[in-house]
Amino acid sequence: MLRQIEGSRGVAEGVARCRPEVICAYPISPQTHIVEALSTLVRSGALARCEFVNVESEFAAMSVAIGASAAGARAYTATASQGLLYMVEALYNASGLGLPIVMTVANRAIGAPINIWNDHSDAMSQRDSGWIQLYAETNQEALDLHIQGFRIAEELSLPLMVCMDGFVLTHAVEPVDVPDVEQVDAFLPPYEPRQVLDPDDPVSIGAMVGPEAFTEVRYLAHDKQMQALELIPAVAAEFAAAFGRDSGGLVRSYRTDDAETIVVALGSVLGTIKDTVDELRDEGVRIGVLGVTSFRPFPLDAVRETLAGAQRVVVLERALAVGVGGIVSANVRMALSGVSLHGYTVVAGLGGRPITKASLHALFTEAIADRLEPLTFLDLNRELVERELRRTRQTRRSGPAAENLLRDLGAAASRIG
Amino acid sequence: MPQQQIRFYQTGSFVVGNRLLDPDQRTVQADMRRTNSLNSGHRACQGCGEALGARSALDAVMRATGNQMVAVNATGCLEVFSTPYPETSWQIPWLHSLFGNAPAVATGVAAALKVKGRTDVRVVGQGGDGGTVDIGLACLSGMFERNDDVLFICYDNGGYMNTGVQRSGATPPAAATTTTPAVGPEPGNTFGQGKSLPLIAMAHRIPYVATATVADLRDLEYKARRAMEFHGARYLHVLVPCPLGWRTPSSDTIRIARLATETGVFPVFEAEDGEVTAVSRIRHRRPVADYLRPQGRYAHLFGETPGEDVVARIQAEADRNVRTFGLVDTEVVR
Amino acid sequence: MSKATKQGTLPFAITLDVGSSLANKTGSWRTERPVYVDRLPPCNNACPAGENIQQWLYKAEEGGYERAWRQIMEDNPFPAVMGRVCYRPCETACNRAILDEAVGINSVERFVGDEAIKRCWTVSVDAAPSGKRVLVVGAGPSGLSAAYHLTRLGHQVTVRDSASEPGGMMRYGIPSYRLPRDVVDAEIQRIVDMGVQLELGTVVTDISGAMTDEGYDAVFLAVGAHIGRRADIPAADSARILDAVSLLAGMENGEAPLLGRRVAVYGGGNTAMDVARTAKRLGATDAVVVYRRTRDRMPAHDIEVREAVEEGVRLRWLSTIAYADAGHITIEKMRLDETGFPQPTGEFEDLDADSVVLALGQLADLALVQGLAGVEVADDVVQVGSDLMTGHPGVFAGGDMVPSERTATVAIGHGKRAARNIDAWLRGTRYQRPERHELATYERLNTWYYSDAPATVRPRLETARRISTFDEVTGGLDESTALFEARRCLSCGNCFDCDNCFGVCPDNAVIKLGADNRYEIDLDYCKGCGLCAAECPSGAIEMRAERT
Amino acid sequence: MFQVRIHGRGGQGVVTTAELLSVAAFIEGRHAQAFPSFGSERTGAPVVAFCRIDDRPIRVREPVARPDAVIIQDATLLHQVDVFDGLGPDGYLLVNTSRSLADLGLDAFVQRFRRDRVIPVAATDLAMTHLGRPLPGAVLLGGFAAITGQVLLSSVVSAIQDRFSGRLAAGNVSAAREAFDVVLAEIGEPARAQAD
Repeated sequence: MLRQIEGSRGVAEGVARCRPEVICAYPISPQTHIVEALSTLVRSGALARCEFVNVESEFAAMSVAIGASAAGARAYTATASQGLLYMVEALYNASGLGLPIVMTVANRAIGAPINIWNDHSDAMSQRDSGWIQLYAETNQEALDLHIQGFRIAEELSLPLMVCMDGFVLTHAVEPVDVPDVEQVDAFLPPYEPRQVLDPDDPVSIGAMVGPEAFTEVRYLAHDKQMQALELIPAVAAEFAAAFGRDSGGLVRSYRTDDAETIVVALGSVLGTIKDTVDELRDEGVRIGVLGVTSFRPFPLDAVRETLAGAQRVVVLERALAVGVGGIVSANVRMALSGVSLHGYTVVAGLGGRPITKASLHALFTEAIADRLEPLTFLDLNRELVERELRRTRQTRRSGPAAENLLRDLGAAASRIG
Repeated sequence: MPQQQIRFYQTGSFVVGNRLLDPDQRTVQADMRRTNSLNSGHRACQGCGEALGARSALDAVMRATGNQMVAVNATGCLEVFSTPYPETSWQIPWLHSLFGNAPAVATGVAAALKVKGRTDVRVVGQGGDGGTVDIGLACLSGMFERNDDVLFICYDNGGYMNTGVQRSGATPPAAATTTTPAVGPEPGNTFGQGKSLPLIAMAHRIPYVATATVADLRDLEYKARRAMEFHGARYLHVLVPCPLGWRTPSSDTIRIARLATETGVFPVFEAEDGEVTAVSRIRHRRPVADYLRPQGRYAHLFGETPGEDVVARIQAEADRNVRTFGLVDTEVVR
Repeated sequence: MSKATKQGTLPFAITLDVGSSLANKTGSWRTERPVYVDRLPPCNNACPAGENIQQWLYKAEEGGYERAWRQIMEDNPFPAVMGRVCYRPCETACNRAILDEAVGINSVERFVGDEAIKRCWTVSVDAAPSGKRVLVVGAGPSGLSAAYHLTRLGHQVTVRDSASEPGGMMRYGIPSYRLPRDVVDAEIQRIVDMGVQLELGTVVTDISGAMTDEGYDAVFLAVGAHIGRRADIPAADSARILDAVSLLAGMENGEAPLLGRRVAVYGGGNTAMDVARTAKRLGATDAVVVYRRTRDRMPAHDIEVREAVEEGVRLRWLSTIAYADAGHITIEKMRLDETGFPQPTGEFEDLDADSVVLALGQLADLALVQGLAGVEVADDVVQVGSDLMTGHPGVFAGGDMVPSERTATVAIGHGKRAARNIDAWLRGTRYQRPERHELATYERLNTWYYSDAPATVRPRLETARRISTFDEVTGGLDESTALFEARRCLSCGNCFDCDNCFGVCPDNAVIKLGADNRYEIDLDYCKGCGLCAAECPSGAIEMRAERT
Repeated sequence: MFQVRIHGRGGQGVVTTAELLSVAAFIEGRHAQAFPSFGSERTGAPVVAFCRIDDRPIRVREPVARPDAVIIQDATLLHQVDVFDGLGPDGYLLVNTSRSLADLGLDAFVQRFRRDRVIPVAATDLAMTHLGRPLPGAVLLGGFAAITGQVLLSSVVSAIQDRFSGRLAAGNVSAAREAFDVVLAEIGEPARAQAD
């Protein structure tokens, strides 16, 4: 049923229809509305046969999910930002043990300075954790990816995170088609664990593995993600057939067929980019956009296929690999090894800075004219950083940069954004 | 004339039972068909107290639950020596996740079993003192506070022995470890206020908290069995001497544990809903020096420049235990 | 190894199939191995009758009193008697005495012995008849013990005794308040019922004759020592002086001696105590034991002295009787010189005494060996070898008439020893004493595991009733107290299936064999930590270095 | 596409107002997107929420910088935040106040807008009358329906009933209705043909 609801609520409804048996909840913005909604769904009985555990930390949340999953239960949790980092050790453990936990990450920046707003620094930092990472463009897709996510995770015995932009999506009220329980039941079979803690058939899970077999174990983990490259599109196709919607898959391209310039991006910003692309197309510019849904596994072939024909690629990232620049770009370059084209990395929307059509319009125009720096920070307040840099050059103890900047910004800091 | 039911043994404190008891009164460890939850071939050191404590506790739990149990293990010696690929010594469904999260993982298992209607299957979490009183404390406290249906067992050997004997929050005052020289009156550990996890557990008002040692396996078994009679969060703190870290002969493991109780250094008791309900009285009270002297980790207290003052402080701690828990009827040190 | 279980193929390496570490034989870590040993318990070691005390206690503590009794009967046919009159060297040696109090072995033995009498348990003779005949001279504890064992060994035994009743000193030397006669009768009757020929009121004079004319293949002499040693005390004709042995024997024959109201007993042995206590029972208002040394040097056993004093017997140390007259005696005070020998002081004192009883020891009547070829007599006793054979082939001797401590228990021990040696001699071999185990010392025990359990005190007759009658002074244990007492045994040096080693092994490397078959070390996995040995309560496990 | 920006203070239901508006549009089968100014504003702090209404799916995710309408739930914000920022000369301005714009000293500011599109509504008063609680949001939407014609009053009403229940729903509905009438009276005739 099509409903006008908040993204978090939509995701909660979708997750509930997947019948998770154990949900671990710990509050952190902007994820909190999701577990709040799930809590009411459990209370109301809409989500029956589910243990809702209020844990004391994200580390515990993931740990509880690990235990539940190993005991054969379908486990779900949600987090963001610092919370994701706080559970990192457990993240690697869950994937190492091959436990198909599904987790929502309401993408948010990482401090210091503490910042509750959206970017992809949190999820990007876990790109090598062994988890499958799927990025949602809309709230509809966020919901759909959870349903597909459980299928994929459980078929491969791999944990999977659905990344959705914090606030931008989680707090946005827009139309979401919430599928019927029957539909989801037909699409998602009950969890059949590959291994389970069972007194009638005991096994030891989580052995210590030495040099003699560790490489093999890691290779097998990699191989699973390679299998995911096949499975993700297959599941997406099946989903489309069953639900009549295109969601998920590895990548999704928009007006790229004859495009000379192709923008690569992840998540909710794709919508704004598409509008901008349309504007530029109206001006006769041959530009398109490639949305990467599956960042892990990274679809090298699919990306190469789409980009190979273009003259230039602009990778727009909501994260920064400090000291080198792009994270997604590095992967895109890998996909393009041997292909010669202009490549630009644009770091945009850090810590919730809005990515506006106006800025994008200007940015792409620059790119098309190849006047862009290889690494560009969208809407960077040059004056501000110059001033700070000058300050630091002058006095050794120039005080905390963040506060200085705020002082310089003055009232602007309290402005909407 | 009270009938001496058990030959030889101090009533209630004999090790494992014997032919003179009715079979149903005999301990699990006396049973030829005992389950050996932790079987032979593990790689624990000679005379390992933890291996002994773990098998005894889990065998008792298996007996109490008709083998319907699952164990979750924190990282540490027990985990490393029991499950190096390609072999495991466990006979039970067993899961190792991380160093600091065993209680939470156990909660997860319990939640899964509950939702699946398998409440007949009981969950035991276990770890060393590092995984319990230090890095695992937050998860443990959360598990307690939610009163999840988990029995958590801490095998306390007073340090990070797996990594080569470093100081932990459970390392007793003046004990030497490889990291204490920097902090304590060289080379021993500092005197803090101590960190009694049993008391911390009791502060959570959980249904059952108990302490035990490998010097009295029957008592340990009893407490493991008793714990399984409760639902909700339960905690069992077991003193398990470590020949490596305590620098004692491998054959002294039990003797040293016994001395820990007979000196009052380690009070053995039970508590329900946060209140002490039973204590194991000291049979022949001994001065703490009798417990300290045989241990290499306290050697510096008995060298050319003996640390009488330090020993006196430790004695004072023991005396406090004796008073707090009423460990002896009469205040005479034999 | 990840193998297919019900769960399907397990994830490689991360997940393992249970119990697989059995493939890892940790026995290779071992530098020492535990070995189960048996050691000689101090009680067994100390028992003059050679009883396997620990073994019969082990049976008794399960409530298997008949099995316990049969165990005793292997070595000693007089449990009920011994349970009353033995001086308990076993309890003196008992390791438990160091822990709290010695195990009341004697009291349990008496309980078991009395049970046997009450339930009429008997001993069967299983050995095939040897066709050999043995003559035993003397129906005392030694002679009857020898007769009993020889019978069980298949020989035909005749016992001759000059007295009208059998039992020797058990009847004629020990007052009935210490050893009721029905007990003596019962245990002797049991021996007779086994086929022993008893010829009483028969004085044996010609040993070699008995062998040649009567065709005995061997003889065991055990005539005891029944002649009271005299000391010539200067005395007036009117002075009344008796000797202890005949006095006590007379009691048995129903002749109450005339002792008067004040009786002085001269001597410091058990007999002196017996006489003094008997005098009390015969109505003496004052019974004084006069002894020339101090109490600690008294040959009398402590309990005897204690009970005597309780009953009002007075003791005079460092005194000798210098002169005896009617109604009073003169005593000279003594002092001990540096060698501990009493020296006269020249100080005298008078003491009222209607009679003086001499209890200065006994002598054996050795008339029957006079002229018996090869038999050597020295210090008033017959000399024998370690096999108790005299210089005359086939003639053995034991009990009070040979050099040794003169107690019934020793005598019974001699009887057994003699029987074994006679049996060997009859069969033309030599009896080989079995190898003795190393002694189980207290240090080897891990006493933590033993209960704090003080000894059971046997009920005793209150003094008033004691001194007025000849009722038995010390009562027996009831079943529960006997069981308790038996269970106080520490089983020094021998495994008692306590399961300690089985339980404390961190490597499950102790195999329990079950059904009292003890244990065995699984050398595949034993790492040699030594916990089993350290925690064995009875010290029955020993660590031995692996061969390098 | 019609874009709305709503100003208010934390606790006044600004976000809810935006959501209700989007739901009203959704009920009419149109596409709508509502979202707050993402932040951690606490009760009393100035907050902003946005709503977009369109006949095509809305893909853009940027904040509304050039609103077609601005709703001010709390007049005290007028002198603290640049509430008119980006509002074009044809823009609508709905101010929650019981006083006149003159009294509010806004005349100078609102010169550049069309008089008939700048409407003060005593939403809080109405809320107090009908609801007994100072929640002007839903009420203002009644006025918004009247002045902009972007959504029908009936849609606003169902959005309210969809979100609230019982007294709260009833109160809000009647208050919204009254606000709708008040504004209609103010501007004379409905801005949009009432044929549909």
